[in-house]
Amino acid sequence: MAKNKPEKDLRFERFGTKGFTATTKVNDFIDRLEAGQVCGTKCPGCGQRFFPPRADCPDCSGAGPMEWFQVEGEGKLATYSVLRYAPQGFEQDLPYAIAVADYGDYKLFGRLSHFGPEIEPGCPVTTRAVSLPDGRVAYEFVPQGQQ
Amino acid sequence: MAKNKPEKDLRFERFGTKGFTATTKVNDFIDRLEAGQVCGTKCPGCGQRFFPPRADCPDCSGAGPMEWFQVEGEGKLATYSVLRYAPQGFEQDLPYAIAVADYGDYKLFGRLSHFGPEIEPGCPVTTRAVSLPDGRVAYEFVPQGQQ
Amino acid sequence: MGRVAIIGVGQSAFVRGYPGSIKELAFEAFREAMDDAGLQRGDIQGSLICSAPEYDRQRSPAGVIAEYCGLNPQPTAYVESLCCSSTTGVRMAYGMITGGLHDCMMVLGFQKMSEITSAETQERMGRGADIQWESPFGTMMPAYYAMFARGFLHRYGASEEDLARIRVKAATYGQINEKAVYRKPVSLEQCMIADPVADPLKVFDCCANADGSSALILASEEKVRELGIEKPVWLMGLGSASAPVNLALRDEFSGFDVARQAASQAYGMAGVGPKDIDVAEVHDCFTIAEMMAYENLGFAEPGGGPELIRAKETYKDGSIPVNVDGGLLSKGHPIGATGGSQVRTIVLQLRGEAGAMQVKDPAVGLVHNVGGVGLYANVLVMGR
Amino acid sequence: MGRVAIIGVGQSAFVRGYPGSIKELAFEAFREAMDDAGLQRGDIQGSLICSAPEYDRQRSPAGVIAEYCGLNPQPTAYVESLCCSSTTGVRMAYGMITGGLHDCMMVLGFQKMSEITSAETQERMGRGADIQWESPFGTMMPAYYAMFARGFLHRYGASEEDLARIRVKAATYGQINEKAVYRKPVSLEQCMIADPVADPLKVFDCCANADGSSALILASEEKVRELGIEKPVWLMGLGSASAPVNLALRDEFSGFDVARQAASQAYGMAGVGPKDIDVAEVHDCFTIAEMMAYENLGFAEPGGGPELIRAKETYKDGSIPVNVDGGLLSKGHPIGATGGSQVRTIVLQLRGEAGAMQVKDPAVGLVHNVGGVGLYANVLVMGR
Ligand SMILES: [Zn+2]
Ligand SMILES: [Zn+2]
Repeated sequence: MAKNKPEKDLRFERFGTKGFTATTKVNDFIDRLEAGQVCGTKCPGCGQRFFPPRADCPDCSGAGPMEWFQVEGEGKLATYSVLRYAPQGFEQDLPYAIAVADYGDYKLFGRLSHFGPEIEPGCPVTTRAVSLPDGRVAYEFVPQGQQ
Repeated sequence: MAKNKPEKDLRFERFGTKGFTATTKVNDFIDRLEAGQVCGTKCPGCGQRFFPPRADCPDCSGAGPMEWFQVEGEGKLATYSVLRYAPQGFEQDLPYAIAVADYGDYKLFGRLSHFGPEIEPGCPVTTRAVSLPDGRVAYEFVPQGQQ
Repeated sequence: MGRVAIIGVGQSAFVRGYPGSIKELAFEAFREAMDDAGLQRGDIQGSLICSAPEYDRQRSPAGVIAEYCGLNPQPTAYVESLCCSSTTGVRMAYGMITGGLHDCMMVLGFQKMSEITSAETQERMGRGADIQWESPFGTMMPAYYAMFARGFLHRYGASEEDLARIRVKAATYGQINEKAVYRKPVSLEQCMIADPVADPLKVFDCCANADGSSALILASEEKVRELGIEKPVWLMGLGSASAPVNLALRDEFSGFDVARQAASQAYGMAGVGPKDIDVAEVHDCFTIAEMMAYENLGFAEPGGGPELIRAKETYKDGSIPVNVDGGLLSKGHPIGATGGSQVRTIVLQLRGEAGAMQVKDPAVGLVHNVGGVGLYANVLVMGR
Repeated sequence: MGRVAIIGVGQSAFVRGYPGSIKELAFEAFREAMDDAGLQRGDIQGSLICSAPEYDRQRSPAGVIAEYCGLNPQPTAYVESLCCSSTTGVRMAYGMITGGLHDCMMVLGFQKMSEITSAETQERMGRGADIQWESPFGTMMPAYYAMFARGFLHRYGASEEDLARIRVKAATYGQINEKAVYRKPVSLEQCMIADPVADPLKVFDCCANADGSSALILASEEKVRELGIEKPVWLMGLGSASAPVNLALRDEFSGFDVARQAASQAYGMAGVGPKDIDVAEVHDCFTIAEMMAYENLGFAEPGGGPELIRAKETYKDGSIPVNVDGGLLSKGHPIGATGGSQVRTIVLQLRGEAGAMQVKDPAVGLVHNVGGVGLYANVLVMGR
């Protein structure tokens, strides 16, 4: 019964400090991230841009495979918080900040590279890919002047 | 906040080959089982006898604490099956049989001490407490003539 | 009270090891149902997401699935009753629609059983019972159904061959169902010489785990008219019942009284009887489950199930075709998706769109969906 | 459409480390509600069991709980929408009753958070978000609410003291609620010097985990008359909405649009507005949650929440008493039981049976119950 069982594509397991999702149709996101690009997807049918990237457009049936687009330029910090306690597997990262960056058409959820009293909602940020230990990959938001 | 935290009564964890429930209001079942008695509970309000034992009568409000009664004498084997595969933690018991014993007023679910083609539904059984390794306790049904 | 129809149905292929996330899996059925009904996502006024949570890493899957299908800001929630979760979703959606809260709802069932490791599956299997009073003895689903198989065979003098005949029938139709996980023929001999799993059940008496999703769109009579739906399938009768989990609290080991009660409610509400059913999907997680269903649904007298299958009366051209899509035995049993898949089959049959599996001109169909070892049961009667 | 009333309410004490099983815990609320309504178990025609499954070892808790409460063979099922599971249960029961499936139902919420170990809790905490796109960054509930706290304080120029004032109010009433887990007074100073959890939230801004259960009995108008219920509390309006899980797909970080939408639906259905509410229970898992609720429910204009609490208008003798049972901040937050506990408080208030917490002669009450970080929201408007 198992003879045609495909090899599992587990690339997504390497996303972030600790992964919880192994299989997804947008695994190519990981290759792009490794190449230094933070990418969302764009529907070839209606042109909507999606972040997080998705394999399917909820509005278009049979529009064909999603296209990739790169997150570029400056966004605005929407909000953030600094964690003093962490869930299992993230303790060594403490303290760290999670945040939302707003690019107008779309937003991203992720880590903030620097934080402190001077960092406020509205502050300009850029988004960059980062390499983590053990071949893991992620992205982070960098506040203006902290590059 | 935790200063009045009671010590946990984890007696029930020792029931069966592998335990899944640690805390219950009918933990005294374990002490009785260790003393060689398989017991159910009886409602002091309406007289109903319950197996498995329960701390509360669904029909009587405020009837007071349940009383214990001992499972004694002969029941009838209602049905059983012999496992050839087992869930995690039970592999070393294979093959083994799970069964229902019918005592008329109440029934018990548990292991059957002996099985084979001659054991059929309707066969008389008795119920006895058994000691397992590592201080664990259980009970089993013994078909007539197999004591 | 207004009537409720099923106006769109969808199902993913049922497979081993789906190569995507649970939301991508759920989307496959969602998209097919939306296309089937010709709706846009704004038409869906509420969704119910149905599965068994122990196979997911994702907490509260309703949220991520509603998000992925674009079903915000409409309300959504998660509904579970083990293997009959998605027909429980149908029951709740029926209530909310007739109760006036919504006029069009999506019931989305899914299970990605491959999301967790084999070791995790083995561990969860041990907890699929009353964890206080049953699990410590080392229980698992095939063993429970085997207890009913022994009870049934003993009571009615039936044979293991009679059970095997049910698997042979399932395989006959599984071969022509493109969405089934098991598509090969199975002979009586193969069944009889197969390895035992839990006596008297052997390998071919058991359905396979699978990953899959199903989607059903329900609408009020007014909405059906407004949308101009050409072939609505009406929910004529709904029945539901529960039994104690612990087998020590059951009275019978050769049938499920929950199924009898659910059927009686559904027949009564629909104003029909077993003789009026033209095509049925019954819950055949194990061959014995279909055998018991024959009697619990009134298709056979007590003890008459073996004769029914021996005479091939439950084949496509028989007097009461049952599981002519291959059943769970061939399709696979992705827990949360199963009931929705059964309903989809009956909807396609009643519309005359079942292709190679089509029964001749059915007017009334039935779905029988059981959760746990006869712990929960839902029966639905549907008509054109 | 016929009306539906709540005719019986029950709640266990909310505690740390309940010394019994989940069914024994659930039974405490069940028994109290049955005694409150004066019913026998045969009167209950169906039950919905509500919780968040990741805290249980028992699979499909609906089965064991219905069994223990003696609610077989009536149908039962499990309903989940995280922290608002039991008000989702109320919504579904309302639908099934108005839809004619049942005329009397039990909605039983429970959570035994101590069932799993601290390590297991820490592990699950990390999965309380979109596990694909959020959890890998290391998220947890206080941090998410802290993001909204930062957004709110920044947008409206409010202060951390304003948030602390909400905890001080909660503790005022928690002291007189015998079923609350935290019963000590809390001063503004204590709040402000407490350790940070996730900036800008500190220890006293967060509610405590707890074990607990709640039970609600709902009945149709006809059944209310038949049973001769003296003080039915009617469900006048129900609203429900969902939002994307992932914060990247939200538009606002200083309030919850789901709550606004659910409130607008509930007010519209009930034919009332925020000014008509005499007493409210709002979802204060964190102080910022209650602060946002003031505005999302229309009790304050945008930015007016801080002034509302500074002026003590949400105290028992203020213009709109909120959480005068101590709220989740004092009672504790046993996820699946929380919504039912909120409904119970409002029912007791509307009956005039709230004891030391009683607000003067309320006619209309409101419950606001949120699941996840504004992922799901239910709002109920109730009246005598
Ligand atoms: Zn598109
Ligand atoms: Zn009694």
